[in-house]
Amino acid sequence: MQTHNYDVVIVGAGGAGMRAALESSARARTAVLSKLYPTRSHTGAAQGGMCAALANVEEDNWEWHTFDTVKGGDYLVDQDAAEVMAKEAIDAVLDLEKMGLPFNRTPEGRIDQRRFGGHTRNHGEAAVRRACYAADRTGHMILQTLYQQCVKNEVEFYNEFYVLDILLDSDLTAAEQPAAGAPVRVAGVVAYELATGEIHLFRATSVVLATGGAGKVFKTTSNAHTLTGDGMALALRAGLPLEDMEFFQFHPTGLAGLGILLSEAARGEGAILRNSEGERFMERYAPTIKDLAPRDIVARSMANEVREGRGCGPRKDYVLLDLTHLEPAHIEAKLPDITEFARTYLGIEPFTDPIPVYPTAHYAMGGVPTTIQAEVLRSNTDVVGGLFAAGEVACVSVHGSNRLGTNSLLDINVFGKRAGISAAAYAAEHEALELPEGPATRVVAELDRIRNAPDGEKVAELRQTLQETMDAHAQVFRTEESLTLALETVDDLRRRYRSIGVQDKGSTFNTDLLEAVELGFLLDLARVVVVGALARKESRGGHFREDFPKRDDDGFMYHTMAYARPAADGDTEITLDKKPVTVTRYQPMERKY
Amino acid sequence: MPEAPAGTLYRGREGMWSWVAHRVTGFLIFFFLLVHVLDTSLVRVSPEAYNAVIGTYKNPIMGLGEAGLVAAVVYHALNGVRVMLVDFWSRGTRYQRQMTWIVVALFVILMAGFLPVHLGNVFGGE
Amino acid sequence: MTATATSPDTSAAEVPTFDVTLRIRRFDPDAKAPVPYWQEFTVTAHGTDRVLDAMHKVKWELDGSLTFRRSCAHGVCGSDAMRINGVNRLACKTLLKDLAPHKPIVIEPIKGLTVVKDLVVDMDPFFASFREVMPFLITSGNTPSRERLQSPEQRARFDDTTKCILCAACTTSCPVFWTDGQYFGPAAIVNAHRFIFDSRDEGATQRLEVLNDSEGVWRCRTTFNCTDACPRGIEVTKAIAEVKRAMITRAI
Amino acid sequence: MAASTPTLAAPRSPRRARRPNTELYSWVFMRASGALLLILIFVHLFTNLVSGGGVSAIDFGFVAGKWAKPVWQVWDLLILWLAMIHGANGLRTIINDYATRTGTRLTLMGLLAVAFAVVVVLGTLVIFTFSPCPPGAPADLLPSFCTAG
Ligand SMILES: Cc1cc2nc3c(=O)[nH]c(=O)nc-3n(C[C@H](O)[C@H](O)[C@H](O)COP(=O)(O)OP(=O)(O)OC[C@H]3O[C@@H](n4cnc5c(N)ncnc54)[C@H](O)[C@@H]3O)c2cc1C
Ligand code: HEM
Ligand code: SF4
Ligand code: F3S
Ligand code: FES
Repeated sequence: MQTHNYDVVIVGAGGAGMRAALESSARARTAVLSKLYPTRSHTGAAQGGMCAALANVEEDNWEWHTFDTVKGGDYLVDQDAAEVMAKEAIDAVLDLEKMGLPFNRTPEGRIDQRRFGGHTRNHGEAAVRRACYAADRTGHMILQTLYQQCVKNEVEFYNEFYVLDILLDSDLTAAEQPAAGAPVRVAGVVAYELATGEIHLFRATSVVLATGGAGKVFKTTSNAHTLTGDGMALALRAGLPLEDMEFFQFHPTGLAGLGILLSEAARGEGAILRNSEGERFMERYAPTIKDLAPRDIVARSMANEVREGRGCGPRKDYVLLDLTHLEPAHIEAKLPDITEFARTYLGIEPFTDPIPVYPTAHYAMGGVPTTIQAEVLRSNTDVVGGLFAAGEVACVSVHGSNRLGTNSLLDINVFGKRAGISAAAYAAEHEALELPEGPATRVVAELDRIRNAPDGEKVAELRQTLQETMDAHAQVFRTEESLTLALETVDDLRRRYRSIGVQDKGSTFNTDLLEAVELGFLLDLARVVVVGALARKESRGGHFREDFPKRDDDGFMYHTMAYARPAADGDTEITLDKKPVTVTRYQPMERKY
Repeated sequence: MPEAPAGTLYRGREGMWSWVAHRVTGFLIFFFLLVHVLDTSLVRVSPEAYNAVIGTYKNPIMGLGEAGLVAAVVYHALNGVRVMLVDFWSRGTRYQRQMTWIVVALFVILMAGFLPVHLGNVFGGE
Repeated sequence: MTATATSPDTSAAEVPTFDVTLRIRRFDPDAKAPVPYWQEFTVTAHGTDRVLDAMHKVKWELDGSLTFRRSCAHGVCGSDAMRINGVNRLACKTLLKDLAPHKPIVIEPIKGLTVVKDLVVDMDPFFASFREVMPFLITSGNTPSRERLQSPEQRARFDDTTKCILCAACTTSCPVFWTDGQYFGPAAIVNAHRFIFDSRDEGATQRLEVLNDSEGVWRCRTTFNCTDACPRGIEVTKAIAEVKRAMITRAI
Repeated sequence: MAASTPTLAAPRSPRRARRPNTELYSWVFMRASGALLLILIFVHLFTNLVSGGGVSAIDFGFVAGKWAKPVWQVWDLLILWLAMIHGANGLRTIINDYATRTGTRLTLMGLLAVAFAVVVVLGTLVIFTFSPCPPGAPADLLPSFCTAG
């Protein structure tokens, strides 16, 4: 077992992780640990754009952007954080441009901007061009550009290292919690090297979590196989809370049956959703901005069309995204990749035929709660010294209950940068802690248990049941009944998981073993999602309860804080707490588009 | 150490195979050139020596070999032109596949013109 | 290919299932005497399944030790380049039905890099070459307060090479790279090209210097395997030719 | 302010040649010599193998007859040099590609260099010191102009 010492350890090399690394490596000795080669991170899959009120093509300002973010998030957004993000957006985009990101350009040579769902001028008057983009490969360009800068600045990477535990100096998993205000600090992380099967200890003054999303909780998802919510689950297991996990975004336009994303940019460029009658049905649901309404509304409208029998195809289970009225040259220039996806995976020529689409699990609004300095919270008010989080793993709550398109690439840049600066600053002011006794015992025991389980439960089977259950019962439409069903299944799966086994017993590149570990993370997170969704008896943003179809500000205008606390049977149970929403200038109103 | 079963051959397309052929022909021509210069040098020794050696060339087997050499040179030259077009013509890379087939076609035409004359000389020229 | 043959109605209709056999080249470094060997698996696939789906089926249902990299599953992360029926492709971007699936589908690791296990190869040399060409924007002078200006035409000049996902399909399809592992390889040149032709960049000379090396661009014999293999449709050989021409212009 | 985009010719950085351009020149030479050889060799092949009586007509007389004219002397000399440099350089590439062990590579390169030197020197000497009418040779083997004088 090797021990490494760093000032700052960053877990995850996606957009958030590398943006943090660029800041922190310039100020402190930094290591970036990633279970994938950095350029394989899922930020590279992001397509449509990253918004900032640059006003390059039409009048715009950060205040309107803030408002759209707050309204898009159905008023569950912490408005101080949204202000920070909207204000710093402009520099975030310009920073990337200066790093070399090849944005599309206006004829004057400035960064071009296009429309995106929920982004409007003057508080909802009309759609505004705010999304800066590079064709439909914006995320790819961001990921590549950040990696290029990391190469330039000689950032130290540990690639294909799985972080499997966060080490704190106090035990937060016990029923007995440290007193409010008592200092709790991070000491380092435990990582598993895929190539050798070796365990590495990383002792660090600051740790930044940037492990991305958890889309693999669901079956139909735009997320990568590797997006298994590791960071969130590790935090939960370390006794830290997760915030607003019941809010999961279902993106309207996933390729039907496959979940592969077709960016909202398609609709930004003029594509239209149609039902089996050829009707542009969004005119009924969002008369002002129609197909460019926020995602929760469009996804629900689509699901509703299908439910009411106006779906297309032999099983009437999808609607159509129509680009056929657009100039082929224009599509080719602005949306080359997604049209290729339609061709490759469905054999459809988007120039002449509409594309079958259906909502796909896309983005976790919730995550590890942080302050606007990216410090991780262990309660509503106390932070964990030296522990930071940014990106999809975190919940600063700029997205509230529904994220606007393009706000996530922005989030990872703004809060990734802040996390990097904060982590380096903390490391400059503090000495690293000694690692606790037997730092890797828990991880080693778990790995050994899985590896040595004779004839254990099969990973694939459990995972499939989990994902199908979540798709069936905790997706766009939810009810008390469906969620209860989902919870029972998840609990049962968690029991079965205790005797999970794998076939591959080797030490080199044992992905079989790691898939089993990842399944454990998914199960833990699914439980939090469902428990939170059961408790939230209202409909807001991405969370829609058919039995409570209205937003209920009196009863539920708060963030859910979920903790895993010891239960009587030796397992844990999820206990829920409330955290107030920060409101600065926008009082909740009814959300209409 | 036990011998591992081999992996398969890479299934490259026109570009790869035309390069393989270019390399093989280049290699062959070079060795022919060595021999050719050596035998021609015999003109310096004496006309008899030269004619003796050249005489041995004038059997059908050598005639066929000579045909092969010409084929190699013709292919190598034509493909050399293709390579230069790929290198210097801005649209060369896009049409490389078509150009490969043009090379093949020209090769066939040229050889069809040459072979009858040559073989006629070889077999009927005494 | 099949794209034109299927209309939206048929493609989304009940697609037929069929059996496919995967003939996979395996290598287990933890075995007592590690030697590569061939193993066949037969799984049932659906009409729109990709090679990656079939491989997952094998891993999840038949043999958990089958090892390969993958992440995004739709051709944007570059994890799963492998040799399928003799040519380099992404397993997640290759549909089974496009491969004549009645015959066994032959799957091997990409060539020229050390095999770590089954289809996983050591990517470090590949990324080392990438890093050597200084794949980042180099500028001099003060950073401007706003964005650097660039016309759409200037932006279009290097668009093609910005698409690279560093999957290594090109480099490991190159006959020169197979025999001479020192060769920078097409992927590194593509990423140098991306900056050499970016109007904002001022480091072209340094990059051209690097690639003028005896293991640099001149090693390329225009075999076009890289262009044929690139899953992003980058005209790799064209980019290499442009770099060569830039060097010649500079030298004269 | 009307924004305009600056146009700089690529590549845009100060010239600073450090590395020798050997590979570059060798690459350019392959194309240039290839283009020349194309003409030289085709004419050579045509005159030797097609026009006249073909291979079967080649003998000392034929060669001597050709080399009596300086044009053909220069022509064949050019072929000799260009083809040898072109071919040897091509072989150098091939050796670099397949001979991975330094020892093997150096040996092969050595052989190549020797072969190259021998052939080029020999060939050049022959073309220049060649006398079409060597004294004492049987007249029927010589080109007709030897006896005419
Ligand atoms: C298809 C798609 C399209 C999208 N389009 C847009 C868009 O147009 N605009 C927009 O704003 N947003 C978009 N998003 C959302 C946005 O891309 C993501 O939310 C964002 O990129 C997340 O970045 P990240 O850095 O947090 O995580 P990721 O990029 O997912 O990176 C996670 C990193 O963590 C590492 N990691 C994970 N677990 C571990 C572990 N246990 N140990 C070590 N390392 C670990 C991984 O290796 C990886 O490097 C899109 C998302 C998807 C899926
Ligand atoms: C007839 C006219 C000829 C033309 C147009 C020509 C053209 C070329 C060109 C352009 C190349 C470079 C290929 C590359 O870089 O990929 C080349 C390579 C080569 N040529 Fe020629 N050539 C000719 C004659 C010859 C002759 C006479 C010989 C032999 C002495 C020869 C031997 C070679 C060899 C060995 C190579 C290297 C092949 C490789 O590296 O794959 N060529 N030729
Ligand atoms: S150029 Fe194409 S094949 Fe090569 S690494 Fe990039 S994406 Fe892959
Ligand atoms: S395959 Fe290799 S030889 Fe050149 S054209 Fe591509 S780099
Ligand atoms: S899995 Fe990402 S490219 Fe294939």
